[in-house]
Order: sequence, then structure tokens, then C-alpha cells
Amino acid sequence: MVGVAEPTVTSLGAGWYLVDDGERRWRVAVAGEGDMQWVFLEGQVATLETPRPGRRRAQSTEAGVMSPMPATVVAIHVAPGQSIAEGETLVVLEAMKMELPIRAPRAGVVKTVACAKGDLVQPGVNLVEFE
Amino acid sequence: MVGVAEPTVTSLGAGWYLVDDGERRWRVAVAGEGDMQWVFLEGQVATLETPRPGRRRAQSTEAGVMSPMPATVVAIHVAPGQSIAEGETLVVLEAMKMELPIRAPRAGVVKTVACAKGDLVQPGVNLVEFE
Amino acid sequence: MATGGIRRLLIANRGEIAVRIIRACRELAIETVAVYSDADAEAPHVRAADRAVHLGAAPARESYLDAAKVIAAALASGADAVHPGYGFLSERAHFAGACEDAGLVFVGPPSASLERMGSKIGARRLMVEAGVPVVPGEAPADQSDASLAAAIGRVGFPALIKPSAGGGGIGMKIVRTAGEAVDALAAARREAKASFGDSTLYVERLIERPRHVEIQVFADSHGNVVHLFERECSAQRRHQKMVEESPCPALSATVRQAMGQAAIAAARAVDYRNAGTCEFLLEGEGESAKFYFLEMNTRLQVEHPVTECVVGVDLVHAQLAVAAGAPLPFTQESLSQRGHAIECRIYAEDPAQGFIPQAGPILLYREPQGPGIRVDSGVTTGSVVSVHYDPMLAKLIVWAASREAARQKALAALREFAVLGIRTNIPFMIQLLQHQQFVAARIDTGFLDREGPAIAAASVQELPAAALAAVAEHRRLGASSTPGTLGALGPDPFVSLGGWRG
Amino acid sequence: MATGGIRRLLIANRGEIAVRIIRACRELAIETVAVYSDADAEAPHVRAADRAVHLGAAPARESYLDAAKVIAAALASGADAVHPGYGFLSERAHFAGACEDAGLVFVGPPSASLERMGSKIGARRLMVEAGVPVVPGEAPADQSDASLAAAIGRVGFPALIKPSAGGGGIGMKIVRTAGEAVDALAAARREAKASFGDSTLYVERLIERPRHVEIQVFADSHGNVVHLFERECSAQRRHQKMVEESPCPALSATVRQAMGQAAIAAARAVDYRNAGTCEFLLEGEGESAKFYFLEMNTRLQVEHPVTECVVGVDLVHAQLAVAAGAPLPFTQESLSQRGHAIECRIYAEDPAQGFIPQAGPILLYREPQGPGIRVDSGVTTGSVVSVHYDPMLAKLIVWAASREAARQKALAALREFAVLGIRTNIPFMIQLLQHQQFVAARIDTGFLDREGPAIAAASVQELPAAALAAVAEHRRLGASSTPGTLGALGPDPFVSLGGWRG
Repeated sequence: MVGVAEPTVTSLGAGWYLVDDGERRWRVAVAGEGDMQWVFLEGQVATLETPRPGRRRAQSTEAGVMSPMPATVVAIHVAPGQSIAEGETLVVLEAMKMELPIRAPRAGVVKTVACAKGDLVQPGVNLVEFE
Repeated sequence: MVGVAEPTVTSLGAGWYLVDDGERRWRVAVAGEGDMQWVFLEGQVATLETPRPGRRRAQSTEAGVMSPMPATVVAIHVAPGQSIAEGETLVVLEAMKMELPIRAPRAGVVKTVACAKGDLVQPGVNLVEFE
Repeated sequence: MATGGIRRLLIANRGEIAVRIIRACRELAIETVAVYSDADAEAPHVRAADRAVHLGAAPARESYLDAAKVIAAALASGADAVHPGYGFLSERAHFAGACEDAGLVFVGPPSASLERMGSKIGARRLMVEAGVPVVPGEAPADQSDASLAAAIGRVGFPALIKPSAGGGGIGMKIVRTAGEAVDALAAARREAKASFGDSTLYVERLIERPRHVEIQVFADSHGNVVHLFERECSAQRRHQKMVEESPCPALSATVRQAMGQAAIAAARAVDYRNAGTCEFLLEGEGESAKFYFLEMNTRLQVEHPVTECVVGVDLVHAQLAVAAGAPLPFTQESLSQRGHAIECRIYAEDPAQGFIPQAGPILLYREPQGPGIRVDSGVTTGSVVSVHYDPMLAKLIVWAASREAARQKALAALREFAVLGIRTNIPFMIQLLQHQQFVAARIDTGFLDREGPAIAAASVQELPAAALAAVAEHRRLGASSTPGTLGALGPDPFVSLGGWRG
Repeated sequence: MATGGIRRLLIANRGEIAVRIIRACRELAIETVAVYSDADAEAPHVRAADRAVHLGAAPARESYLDAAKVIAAALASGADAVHPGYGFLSERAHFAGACEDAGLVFVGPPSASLERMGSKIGARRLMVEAGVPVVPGEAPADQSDASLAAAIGRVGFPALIKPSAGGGGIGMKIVRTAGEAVDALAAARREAKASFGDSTLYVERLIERPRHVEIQVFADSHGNVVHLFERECSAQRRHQKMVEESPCPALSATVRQAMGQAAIAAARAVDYRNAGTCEFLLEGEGESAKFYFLEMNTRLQVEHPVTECVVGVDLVHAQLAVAAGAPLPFTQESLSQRGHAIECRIYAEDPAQGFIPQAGPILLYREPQGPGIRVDSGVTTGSVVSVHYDPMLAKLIVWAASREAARQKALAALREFAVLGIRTNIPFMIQLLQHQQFVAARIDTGFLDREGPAIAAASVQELPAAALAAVAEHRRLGASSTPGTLGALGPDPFVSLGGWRG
């Protein structure tokens, strides 16, 4: 920000800030404590995170697939030992009246199916693992 | 409240309370700390005070008249020694674009006029005192 | 809507109207510049604007009424236009002229129109010339009984005799028949001489229990002038409006049309431009009602949302477009009224103490929400209501398909409108909207002055147990979190009851 | 508006629609009873109601979908009527019947109407009999090439061949000229046999790039049926509507009139009562447009506010009046459209990740406000969005005099709509409303499925310095007030950027 004055920030309370860059003023909302903040400005939203070593992300990896959110298993399309193609639907979840197909991130062979139809599954736990 | 269950009160945050009398529920707002609270229910508002010994009230008494709020003196209609009738206008104040006539609470004689035209006067201070 | 050259607008006002204009600008991608006094540094209108310029001390004459400071702020912030709102500098011809001289677009009429309407006597003469009805009246040069009696005959009965030099009702006499004239003239002359040292008398038609009905007009710089129908504003206290509505239940289609045409004629007579309002007194109702021009307000009115809801227009958008030189975004033929709107002005005042204005911090503030409910406001929780400005905090505007549905909606909304820390007229308003005369739409301009105290008294109610229970819990929570603040509380916290009232 | 016998209403729903119905009841002096699951004990609809009854566990089948529990709650709370809202039990004929049996007024159509419209095949037959246009289609008993080719000729070109047992697009073939029929039939038959073990084929007219246009209807128990014009709902993703507006820019006055009459005929064919919606596919635009009945939604629609704004009615008030036996509060002749309304559905979903629904706590929530802006919502700061229910948080509805003014107002309002803690489609919506096809009002039902990913990608923007500055201040304030929570922060707090995106 060479040549631009440091913006002044005034807390307005309840997560709102008035940012004045010396020319224009912006109303910004910030929420969240600890290592992740949400920020809002004129309809746009971002999250800002500080990575923590060893923190597990609730997403699928080379080793297996996870649910991105709490959901119910409504169908399982694969069995252990089965060969799968990249993009093939492995499991279908339902959350919030929507079906969520969980697809294979790569081609491979199913090692284990760690869920059953009707299970309420949580994010961060493998549903299907690959060999 | 004989025969009626004690109402349950749940704080909803930001001064709001949900009061359940076992039959109906009411949303009540309360504000104010210390010895005076404001309370709101369905458009009605009340203040509840705990009287403090020795606290001065910003209102006129037998001994003199006060401004009920910060205001500017725009006219003085009496002078020391002058006889006044009950209800006679002594001083005219202006606040918030409104004229406020300050009237005599009783018949009597003016002892002192403790303000001048153009003064910004505060509540709790005598404007005119009586003999 | 074309708002042409306006890129950055300075709003030379504060409170709800400044916020409302800023919102309109957001939709039109016009940058906004707020101005503020020392008292308003943290006010909602300042926070809402893209830029903000400090004007001066809290008293209006050192800030919002200081034309030179406002124009300097506009130039310094790169604004190309100024919206004056209402009040403050909005009807000062010299301010409009100074904007014009500084190359700033003034969002309002040209200074020449302001001048012509600014003189009451001049405006009355112009209206008579334009064929707009005014309250008949004259101060004959020949002040003899015979001459004054003839003047009374010309203005019509009932007539009012009043001292030309007077005011405040002193020396005013009502004459209902020609036979009463001589005695009344003698009495009025004596009182006028005694009170004002001048016995010159003015006679005019007495309009008994009139309604205040006003017509919104709009003119552009291409020769188009339209009216946007009426607003009924009779619910006023000492000329301070409290409730406005549209349509006016007392107007027939014929009278409405005639008033609209009169308002257009009035606007044309002063070469008017932008939004304006012609105020009329209305005598009687229905087909036989008569109307008389009072004055023209050469600005946006406080109560403009009532028209916006019923006619389906955005008057501020239209103001900006017309100020930028665009033609009116509507034609007379395209305009019509639909449903019914009511505006309730929320004042910081205590109706139980003669409507004395209130100042101080707002400890808690929550507006009603819902379909057909609009709130234009300039305060929030934590705002400090200053003694320096108008005590109007907000306007509640409701729209519904019928007057009765709008009345019920306004009542439901008022019951949800929470303002703590200062007294407001909300509890009074709840009573007023349920008053038999309001329900029947039979309010004249004297109604609130006559009935206000009784309505205020009726709004004192018993404190419900639920309210007491909530206060007890509030005190208990306060005691546990901040024990220090409760040291002054006695054993029985409810010793003194401030009252459940309006 | 007469709402007769209804004194206390149970609202068998949650979220924004429950809140909206409660608000309507306040205006009508009807007491309200909310119901809630374990997940909703602190939800806004529960707090807003006069009474509240707990139904059961969070899954809908154990709470909001459990008809027996809902009826028991109504009887236990002394309610005399039940409003089902939309979704959940609203179109279950057995629930309406159970209400009727329990002596509760069901605010909706009689169970018999629900049954007749509940069967898609039965409803289609009824509509054909009533003269309401449906998409031409048949599954001939004789499945020979000659018979199917003849059927294709009857339904018209372009035609679509699809397996009777099928779904998901498998085996579907488009036939644009008669010459293509034989090859297409052979291919479709092979694929149908291979995929479904059944080669029976169905042929229908292919409606290319249709719009979804629906007509609001309303019927009372006195034989009156009216329509309240159309809503354009083509902006939908996988049949989930995202933006609705009215009027539909593609309708001519003639086609609008014909659709209104068709919808009235549809309602009469099932002896309908209360509010309902006939959904149509619209092919083409202007005078040459053709429309085809899809289905009738036998309840209040999510998007009903669009009609309320443009037609100037309160559909929930009318529902309660009609349910209580009153005649319709409006006649066909009294109804007209004015201006333009747009509704944006605010979903907890992440458009950047295939619109996956989001659940979790809302850390900060603020709705836009202003003239012509209405927000119907069921959440607030601190609400926890549950995985158990629909991810719709709120509806933003704007009204303005023209479509373009409404679009600008919606954009300005979306930019003021703050939801933090969970992803929403607000940034996506801001892009969508600026998409050239939306600006030009050229959206068909496939638009969002085709263009959604590109719009989501376009809504990723660079993070402005002002946002970073505010986050830094937030962290600094958090560090000083609650130092413990910041222990995990590294020296550079902006190492990982979650993205400025939709």
C-alpha cells in the first residue's frame, strides 16, 4: 500500500467496523473468534484462516471420501474390492432435503465401506476408503 | 398472584426477555441499570425507580421553578419583587424547536430571577425563585 | 431512471431524511457525502454515507444552517449536487442560489421559485391571479363600520374579525350573521387598540373545523407538471403533524381532481421545478367540500412516503432525475392511487407532560418489521437525542388495501416498536389510532389540541405482571454480572412506579 | 377483513413462513400457537408466537411431518384453526382431512381438492377435460414404429421419445422431423430395454428452453374464483427456484389473460378453495407464446410476496378470511398489476462448491432496510442452521415502478444483506442479477443449470483492503478482550485466504 494512508478503523459494535481509507468509508462486518474470521463488505463474504498444524479438514483425500457436513446415508453404490473409476458415485447422502452424491476423487479399488444406509454421518470421518 | 404460577422469564439477549405465565408468552424489553429501569411490552412503556434519599428531582417546587431539560431561555416575563398569579408564565424556554412556557406553580412574589435571555440552562437548577 | 450528471451528492441534512436519501443513492450508484455537527459524529446518517464532512458545533446555526459551511463541504468533497432534505436550508432561496453560483446542482426548485413562494403575501396574490382559491379576506383601507361590514359580506359567513397587528387569538371575534357585525367590530377594535396599540382590523372567512389536505406536485425543466394526489394531515398538534394518510376519506373524486388542478396551477404560477406540496384547508366533505390554498412547501415533505406507497413512485429518485435535467419519470395519466397508507411520526416527547420534548440516550431501540411496514429512521440503540434538533426520531409508514386494514397494521406495528431511555409518543399514538374519531376518519386540525390531553390520560394503563417479572430478572442478571451498579437499590425495587403510560 | 371464527391459529410450520403468518395474525387480533422440534426451541418463529408447543425430535418426520402430533398440539392449545404454510404437511390430503375430523379449520383447500390434484395422472386428465392446455404426450398401447410415429405426429415437433419406466435422461431422443422418427425409436427402445428392462416408450412435445410461469388463484366457498396474475420463476436450479418476479416480461396481455382463465378453469375443475398456484411451461414469448399446465400447488407458495407487492393484496389475510367462510376480499375486476417485484431466495449453500447446503451457527446477521424492501426471514444472529430442514434462510422481496428499478433495488439490498458464519448464495445472487441474460429478462428454466458454475466463478473477487483492515482490528480487539482465544494465531494472520467469493 505504498503511497496510501493506513486506513482508520472504528468499531461500531456488534461486529461492525467503519473503515476510512482517507477518501471513502466502508462498513465492514467481521465475526468469528480464534483462528477463523468471516468478513462482509457490500455483499461479498470471505473467510480468513490461520492454518493450524495437524488440523483435519473435512474433505475427501486420496485415501478415502468424507461427508462435507452432517448428513444421512441414503444409498451405497460400491462394495469392498470393487474397482471404481474417477468421478463414479460411491455413496449418496441427504442433507437439508438435497441429495449429495459423493464421488471417487480418483480411479482405484474400494478397501472398506465405513457407513451403512440410514447412518447419520459426520464430516471428517471416512465413508469409503481406497486401497 | 394467588393461584397463578410464577411466570418463567428467559433472557433472549440485548435486553429482551420472554415471559411465560404458563398460558401465554410475552416479549418484554428492559433497559437501564442502577436504580431506574425502562420496560416495554406491546407498545406500552414504563419506568420503575428505586427512590434514593436526597436525590434532587429536576422539577419545579414551592420555592422556585426549574427547566425540565437542557434548554435556551428565550424570554423572561417577570422581575424581582413582582407579584405573580398561579399559572402565570414566568420564563419561556426553547428546546428542540419547541417553546416551553415555565409557569408559576402558585401565587406569590418573585425573589430572584436566576437566568438571563440567551442562557443555556440545565435541569435541576432554579430559574426563578419565590419569596 | 436517468440521474444524468449526478455522481456524488451531498446531503445537507441529518436524521431519517438523510438516511432515506442515502439509500436512494445506493440504488442509483450515486456516491453520498454526509455532513454532521459535533452532536452527530456517530449518527446513523454519518455512518451510512460514503464520505462525511464535519460542519461545526451542535447548534444548527453553526452547522446545518450555515450555508457557507455546507457549500464549502460540498466543494471540498467533490460533490456535484446538494440535496437539502426538509427543514434547515431547504427553503432558503439564498442557499439554492449559492449552490447554483457554486456550480452545484440543487435538488429542489430554482431559487427564483423559492423567493416567490417564500413571501406569504406575494404568494397569496400570485395564487389569486392564477385562479387558485384562497381563504377570502381583506384589510380595507377604509376602516369604518360600513366599510368593514361590507368586507365581511364579501368574505362571507361565518367571518372572523382580527387585529391586523395581532396574534394569539387576542381581539378575534366571530361574526355569524350580518346583524352581529357592528357589536363585534366595536369589541375587536377596543381589544386591538388595548393590546397592540393599533385598531386596524382584518376580516376573513372563518373555516370551521377544517381539514389539512395537501397535494403533492412535481415539475420538470421540460414544462411538465403533474400532481400525485393528496395527503390528509389533520392530525396535528400546534401545527406539528403527527399522523398523515392517503387517500383523504373526505375527498370526492371531483374535489380531488379540482385540488390537483389547483396545485398544478399554483406550481405553474411560480415556474416551479422538482417536488413540492400545496397545502390547503378543506371545509366540509364529499362533493360539497371547499378548499383554500394555505401555502406551498417548496421541498420534499416529511410525509412523502405516504404518497410513495399509495401512488407507487419513489419521489427521491424522481427528484434526483429531474434535478439532473431528465424529464419526469411519470405522466399524469400513468398515476393513480391504490390502497391506503398511514404515517405515524415517532417523536421524543412526553404526551403526559404536555408533549414536552425529550432528550437523552436511547437505551434500546427496535423497529417493527413485516409486509407493508416501512420505517424511515435516524436513530438506533445508543443514539443520543440532542436538544438541538427536531424531536422526530422515526416515521412508521404502513400500506394496506383499505384504510381499516392499514389502521390495524399500524397498530400492530406500533405495539412492536420499542424505544427505551426516552419517552416517545408511541403509547399515545396507539390510543389515538383507536379513538372513535380516528376510526371514523373524522379528524379536523383542532382535534389533537382539543382531545390530546384526554388521549394521553387514556394511555396510562396498569403495569402487567409480565413486565414486572422481566424487570426483576433484568435486575437479577445485572446484580450477578455487575453487582456494583445495584448498591443503591432498596429491599423492594418497585417502590416508585414511573407509570405505564404514554 | 372478516376472519370470523378464527380466534387462535396453530401454525404447523417453521422458519420465515411461520413468522410471516404470525405477523399477519397480530394485525387480525388472532392468537398464535407455534410448534417446534428440538432443533428449533430458540427459533424466531417460536419466540414470536403467543404460545408454543414442542413436537418432538429434530428430524421432520418426528416433528413437523407428524400429523398426529400437530393435531394433538392444536387441540391441547385450544387452537381452532391450523395454517400449514408450505412444504411439510401442507399438501397432504390426510392431514387436511384429519384437521376437518378434529373440528379444526384447515387454512387451505378441502382434502378432496388436495386428493384430486395430488395424483399427477389424475390431475392431467382433469385438466384436459377442463380444457386446460397440457404438454401433448401419450404412451400408445400399440408400441409399433407406425403407431409411435403416428403418436409423434399427433404431439407435434420437436418431439421427445422417452422410456415409460425411465428417468434421468437415459434413452431420451429428440425428433425434429418425421424422417428422424424410425432411427430414434430404435435407439430409444434399445437403451430403454438395456437400462430399465422395459422398452415401452412415451412420446411428448419437446418444449425447448421453456419458462416457468405460474398463476396465483384464489377461491372462496361462495363460488368465487379469481386469478392474481403471474409469477415468472424460470431462474431455478434443479427445480429449486432462486429468483421469482412479476410481471413476466414474456407475457402479452392476451396470453396473460388466457393463462389466468386457464388457471381459474383448473381450480374450478377440482372444486378448489383458498390460495393455490397453477404452474405452466411457457414456450416462446409475446403474442405467439404457448403455455402448458404442469401442476397445481395446493398451498401458499414461497414466492407469494411477489404477487402481494404487484397486485396490492395480503394473501395470508385473505387465506384466513376465506378459511373462516368469508367471501373473497377482492373481485377479478378490482385486481390489477402495478410496477415490478423481484424475490431473491437466500439459501445457506455454497455456490462455489456445487451449491452444497451449509449448516451451522449464524455468527452475524443483518437484513437490508428501506423503501420498497421487504425481508421475510426465519433466522437471526445466533440461529443455528440445522441439517434437518430446507436451507432457505430468508427471502428478499423488492418492489419498484419498473423491472430495471426493481433490479437495481434488489442489488443495493443484497449488498447490504450480511450473513456471516455460513456461506449463502448472496454473492452469487449479486452476479446473477447483473448477468446480461437476467438484465435482458431472457432466462429459461435451464439457464441456471447451464450458467450457474460460471456465475459462481465470476463472483470470486479480490479481497478489498478495507475488509482486511477490519479483520485486523477485530482480531486486535479480540486479543485485548479475550486473549485466550488467540493463542493459536501465527505471526501472520492472513496466511490462508478462504476466498472472497460466492
